[in-house]
Amino acid sequence: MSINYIPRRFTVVRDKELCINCGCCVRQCSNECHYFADDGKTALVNSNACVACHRCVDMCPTGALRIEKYVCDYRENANWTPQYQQEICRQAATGGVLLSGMGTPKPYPIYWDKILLNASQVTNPSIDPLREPMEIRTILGRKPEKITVEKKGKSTVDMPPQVILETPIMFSAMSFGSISLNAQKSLAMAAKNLGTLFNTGEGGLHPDLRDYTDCAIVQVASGRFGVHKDYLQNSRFIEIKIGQGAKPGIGGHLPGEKVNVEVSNARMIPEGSDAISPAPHHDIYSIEDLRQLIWSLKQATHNEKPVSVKIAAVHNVAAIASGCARAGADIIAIDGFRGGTGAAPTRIRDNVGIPIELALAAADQRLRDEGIRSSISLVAAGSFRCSADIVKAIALGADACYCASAPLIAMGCHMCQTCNTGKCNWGIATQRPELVKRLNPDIMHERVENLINAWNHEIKEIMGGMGINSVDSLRGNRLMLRGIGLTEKELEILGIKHAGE
Amino acid sequence: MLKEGQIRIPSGCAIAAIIDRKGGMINGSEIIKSIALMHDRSNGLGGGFAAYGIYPEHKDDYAFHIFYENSEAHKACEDFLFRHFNIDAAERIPTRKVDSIENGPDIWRYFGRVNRVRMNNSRLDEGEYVVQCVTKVNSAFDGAYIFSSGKNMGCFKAVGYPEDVGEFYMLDKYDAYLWTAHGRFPTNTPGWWGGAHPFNILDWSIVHNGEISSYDTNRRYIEQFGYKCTMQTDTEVITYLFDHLIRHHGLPLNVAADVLTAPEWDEIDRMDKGKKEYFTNLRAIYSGALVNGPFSVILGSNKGLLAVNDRLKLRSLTAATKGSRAYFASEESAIRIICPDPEKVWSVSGADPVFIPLELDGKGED
Amino acid sequence: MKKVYAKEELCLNCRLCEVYCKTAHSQSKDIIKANKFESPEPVSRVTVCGDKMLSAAVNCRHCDSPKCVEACITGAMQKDKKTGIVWVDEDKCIGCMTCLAVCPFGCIKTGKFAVKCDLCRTEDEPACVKNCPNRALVYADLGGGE
Amino acid sequence: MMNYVIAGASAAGLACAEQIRKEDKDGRIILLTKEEYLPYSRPSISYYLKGKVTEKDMCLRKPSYYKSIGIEIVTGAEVTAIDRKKKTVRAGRKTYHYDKLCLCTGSKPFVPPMKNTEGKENALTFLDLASTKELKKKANKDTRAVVIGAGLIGMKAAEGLSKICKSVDVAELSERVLPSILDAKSSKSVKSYIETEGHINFHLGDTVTEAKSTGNRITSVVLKSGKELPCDLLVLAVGVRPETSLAEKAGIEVNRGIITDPGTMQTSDSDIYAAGDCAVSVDMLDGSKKIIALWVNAVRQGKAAGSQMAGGEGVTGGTFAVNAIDFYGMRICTCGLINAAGEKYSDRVIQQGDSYKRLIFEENRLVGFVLINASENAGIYTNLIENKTDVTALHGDILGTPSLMWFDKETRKSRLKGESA
Repeated sequence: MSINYIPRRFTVVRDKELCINCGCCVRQCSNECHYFADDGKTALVNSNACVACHRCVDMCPTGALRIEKYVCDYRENANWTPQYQQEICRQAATGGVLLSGMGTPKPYPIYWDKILLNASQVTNPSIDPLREPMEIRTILGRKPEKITVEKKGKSTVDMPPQVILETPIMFSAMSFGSISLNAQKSLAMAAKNLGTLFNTGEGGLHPDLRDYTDCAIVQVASGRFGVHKDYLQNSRFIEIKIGQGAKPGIGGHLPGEKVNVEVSNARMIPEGSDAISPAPHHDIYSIEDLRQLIWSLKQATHNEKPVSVKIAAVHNVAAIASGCARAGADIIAIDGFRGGTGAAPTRIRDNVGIPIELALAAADQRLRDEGIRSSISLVAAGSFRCSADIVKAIALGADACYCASAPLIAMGCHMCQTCNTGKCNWGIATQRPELVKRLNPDIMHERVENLINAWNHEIKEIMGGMGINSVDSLRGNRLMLRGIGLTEKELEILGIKHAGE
Repeated sequence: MLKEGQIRIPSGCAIAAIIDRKGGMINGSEIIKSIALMHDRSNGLGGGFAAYGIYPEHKDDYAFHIFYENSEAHKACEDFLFRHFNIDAAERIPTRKVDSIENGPDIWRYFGRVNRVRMNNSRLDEGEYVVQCVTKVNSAFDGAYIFSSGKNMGCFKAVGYPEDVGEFYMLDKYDAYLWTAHGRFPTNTPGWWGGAHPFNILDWSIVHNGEISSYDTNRRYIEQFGYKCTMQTDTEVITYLFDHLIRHHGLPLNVAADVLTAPEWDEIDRMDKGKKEYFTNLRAIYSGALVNGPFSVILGSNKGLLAVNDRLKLRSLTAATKGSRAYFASEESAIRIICPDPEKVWSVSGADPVFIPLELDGKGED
Repeated sequence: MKKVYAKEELCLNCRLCEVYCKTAHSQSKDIIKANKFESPEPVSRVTVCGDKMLSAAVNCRHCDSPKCVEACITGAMQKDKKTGIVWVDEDKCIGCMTCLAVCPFGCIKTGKFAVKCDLCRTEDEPACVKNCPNRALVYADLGGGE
Repeated sequence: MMNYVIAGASAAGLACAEQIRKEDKDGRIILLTKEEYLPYSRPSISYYLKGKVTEKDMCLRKPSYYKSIGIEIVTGAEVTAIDRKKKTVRAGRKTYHYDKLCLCTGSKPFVPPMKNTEGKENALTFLDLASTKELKKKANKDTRAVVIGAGLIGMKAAEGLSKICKSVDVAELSERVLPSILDAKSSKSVKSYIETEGHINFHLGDTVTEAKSTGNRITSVVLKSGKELPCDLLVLAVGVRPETSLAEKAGIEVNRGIITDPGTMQTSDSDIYAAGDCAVSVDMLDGSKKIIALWVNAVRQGKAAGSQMAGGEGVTGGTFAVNAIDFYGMRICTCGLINAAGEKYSDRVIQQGDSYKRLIFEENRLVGFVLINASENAGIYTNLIENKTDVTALHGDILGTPSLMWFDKETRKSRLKGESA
């Protein structure tokens, strides 16, 4: 056996006084941290493979298990931190690109936490959302510049296809393959009941989700997996995925072992073959190519489906967003760099892109400066942790927000960041049948719905406090925001004042 | 201390209006009496009036009312005005001394028509040309402020209680077929005359009571289309919204009112197909123009008078009619003091704007 | 009647149903005491059979014409006429286990007496259903058993 | 209104009466028992002997039960004659008219010829509560008991007595204990276990030929081998025979037991049925006609007879032997053709520690099993036997613990639903 060079990360502690040796942990840990002694009865622990997913902790009926950080000090060095040393060791052993799952854990500024919200006092009444209607219905799609009417009450305008959401929260793209069918189905069921949409990612649409096409956003990504006429037709809108916040400029790679029969059918690729999404779309080398693809997709769907373009938040995101709008995108989704992923090269995830707050503020302002903001919809993505984040994003200018990590957490994800291993103990980021069945869509859609309903309530509460009873009046209402501890430049980009001003 | 345009100042208010839809003339003393009754709704930091039909002899000319804070501004502004318009008459607006009103600017008015050569060169239509000239003066000429720019109408405003402002401008000498009035209760003391209401652009004038919570949404919406909200007041943004919807999008006044106070989705969902589609489209296209928060607005124009209340009816606004006259005021008493026996009195509801069109037989209309 | 039904496609093989059944049928009703200290050791009436790939929690079907009742030589095994519950009168049971030998589902366990699911003798959900983390057990009336 | 008369009130008789009531709400049901007790669990007598159950707990139903469902039960009423013409039975001094009659007379002890045992006060049988009470009364800690017969009854008597008496000797003519339910191999281990746990002395391949007595009391017995055992209590438990004398007298067809239709339990007289240990059964596993003296068999036959008598269509299912019994904590569970011999039969055995499992197959299906301390989920084996399931189609090791997961998805689904297994 060779030297490991990297200490383990966690220690699983079993409280012998509480443990009843029921063996639940043994049967639940896909990393095989728990096992029985030779007597077949006494549960033992080997912490080496522990990823702190908490499956055993949460399942243990007596609370006998605890996961601790394994503390193993290195000589202090602010530059050569243990993490870099360990990553070097890992690469020295494998010669490979480091891969990680979920969004970046690095302590980059989170502007949501540096923005404060306003509320009404005296001069303007706050509104009680329990007594007054509080509207969060959101309509996405390209809008004509103006309405034309025959007379009051009779519209004659030719409206392009619109998407009506009962909440400004949608579920972001997570493909079947990167997540399990049960996970995707839970999101689809929740979306249907909530009046919002889920996103197939680039994994195609599994036949089991046929009942949910009304609330499906179907993605057309660089690999074109699963794309065919019915797929496009069976959707609420189509999304061209140019980039992803967690890995701008990088394609995707679903390893062959995750491509089982079901995944292979949905993606229309041979079973067991690697599903590789190229970094660029090989038919989009310029903005005019994007325009052609947008028009092709609209043609293919008889102009019945809005087309969204999803881009990663990169440095000149505002100009790119404007370009997309002018190329015919009805909806522009911007994915900030804290966004999640099933697997991304660690270096890319942790270093490329910009935060969604700045990207959103810049893009919204740019589109307004060009006078085209009201004709298209802007969707923000990239790590919304709570309803206040959503409210802030809408006030910065978003029409709607894409959430992925939060619903995953509602379904059991513990951010152990090992989605790439395919051994997700919560049945989310895995295709192993014995793990997938752990995620019961009948339970999980309820949990996801509860989460979004809770957020909806909170959004309404916050709006009510502001004296606003329609999310329309929150959108782009940056006067409702104040920065705290931000520099002049940051405030300028965000287009908000400092608290106290 | 920052004045309007440098800071957003919320305020409470009293508003009142009288219209004779047949074009019958009403003396200024009436509207003063009405607004004066609501003395306690203002705090002496702003009052004003708009009057329609007061300049019949100049009815085809733009009437510019301008505050000058100094002679440099006066000169620069006049130069600009004379270059862009063919000005027929220029005079100080007559005022009388009122104790409570002091430190006022020099107040002038001009009558004239657009300079067609310049206008054609600018490739703007006439309305847009005038608006841009006014915006230019107000944003670029420090110390000069055009506060009235319509035809056959004029705004009169100052820092003070409205009844004192009326006295100051000698409004008992004016007769108009449409009056609006405003008494202001700002929550700080900018002491700037330009900040008083009504707010006017072309012949649209607005008096407004309330504080709209959708201000920045509305501002950022309207600013996409070339407007610049220099005053940072609700009244300004509402005026621009109306101007944009009516002038640029060609919407009837009552459709524009629907945009600002669109019904709730609950209500829309219950409507028949045609109406549902109308309001859904309206809300989808004009989500940025939906006005939220408490407000009551009276929009005056040469087309008539529109009274709008917020969707939740958070601000009071009472309407009454008698004969060819219609009365509006924040409080019913302010109507009854000048019209003790109205035929009909009602509270303007959020969902149902009131529009009183003028039927002037071509008398006041372009 | 309402019975406990197992869904094998959702069973995680965690066997918490067994733990909670055991606890519910213990003297102390305390999970630690019941599973560690009690003597005689309580017996779970539900058994998860299978492995991680395929498993299901099996317990008494409370049959319409229960073979165990037929075979009981003492009249201890009875089907309650009102509730439909098949239960063991422990005073009568002599522990011969003939019932076990005829139960086609494998739902009777050996204890001091014949031990089997009594649906926790509650109107409420039985402990196994209540504590199943994946709703692989449902307590429902799908007809039959009265 | 129909008149139903049932002679005998143990498993078959009671099941018959209850089934009639289920299908005929109004008919008059008369249940006659020669015993002085309301129906009780006959097999429990050994547990009563060793003090595990009380007399009260042996009752199959509460005393008020019979009235509540309208069964007229008469104790101490042995049916002595049937008048098939008049359709009456005679019990004691009373005559009962029947429209349908069911004979559930059970069995009687078989007492082999022995010298000097008849009428001795300390020579007892062990079959019903009365005899058990007698036995219990006579046994004490100084008693040296001798049991004749190592079948189920004899062994249970021996077990019970071993907890009371000073010593227990068991004499059995056969070479092994429990010959009817155990194969040769397992009976050996069972014997040694019982010897150790119960301190019982076995005399296999031997039997009592003669008793010596003082007055009316036996003092010792002499075995065929010549051995002489001191004896304070002699238990005659060699076996039982069907009680058919009543049927025979009435001219109903009898061959060892009462001959019936194996489905409907109808005898040669179409208004007379027979059920339980007195009737001949057909073993579904090999087609042989025999007495299968089993509780469950009696219940099923009683139900079928009851249903037919009430005009219903209930019939017995297939019949085969299932036995579960324990000795000193050792659990024995056997079923089917445990002593099958012949080319078409094969077996598989697994023995681990004190557990023993032997499965007997006929070609690809299970026809019998012997489980000692390995009875977990035994019913699934029983079910395989009953359904004649092709065991080669099962997933999993048939010698392992029987599991639902052995079956295909469809079967699993229907089993989990509780559909007929």
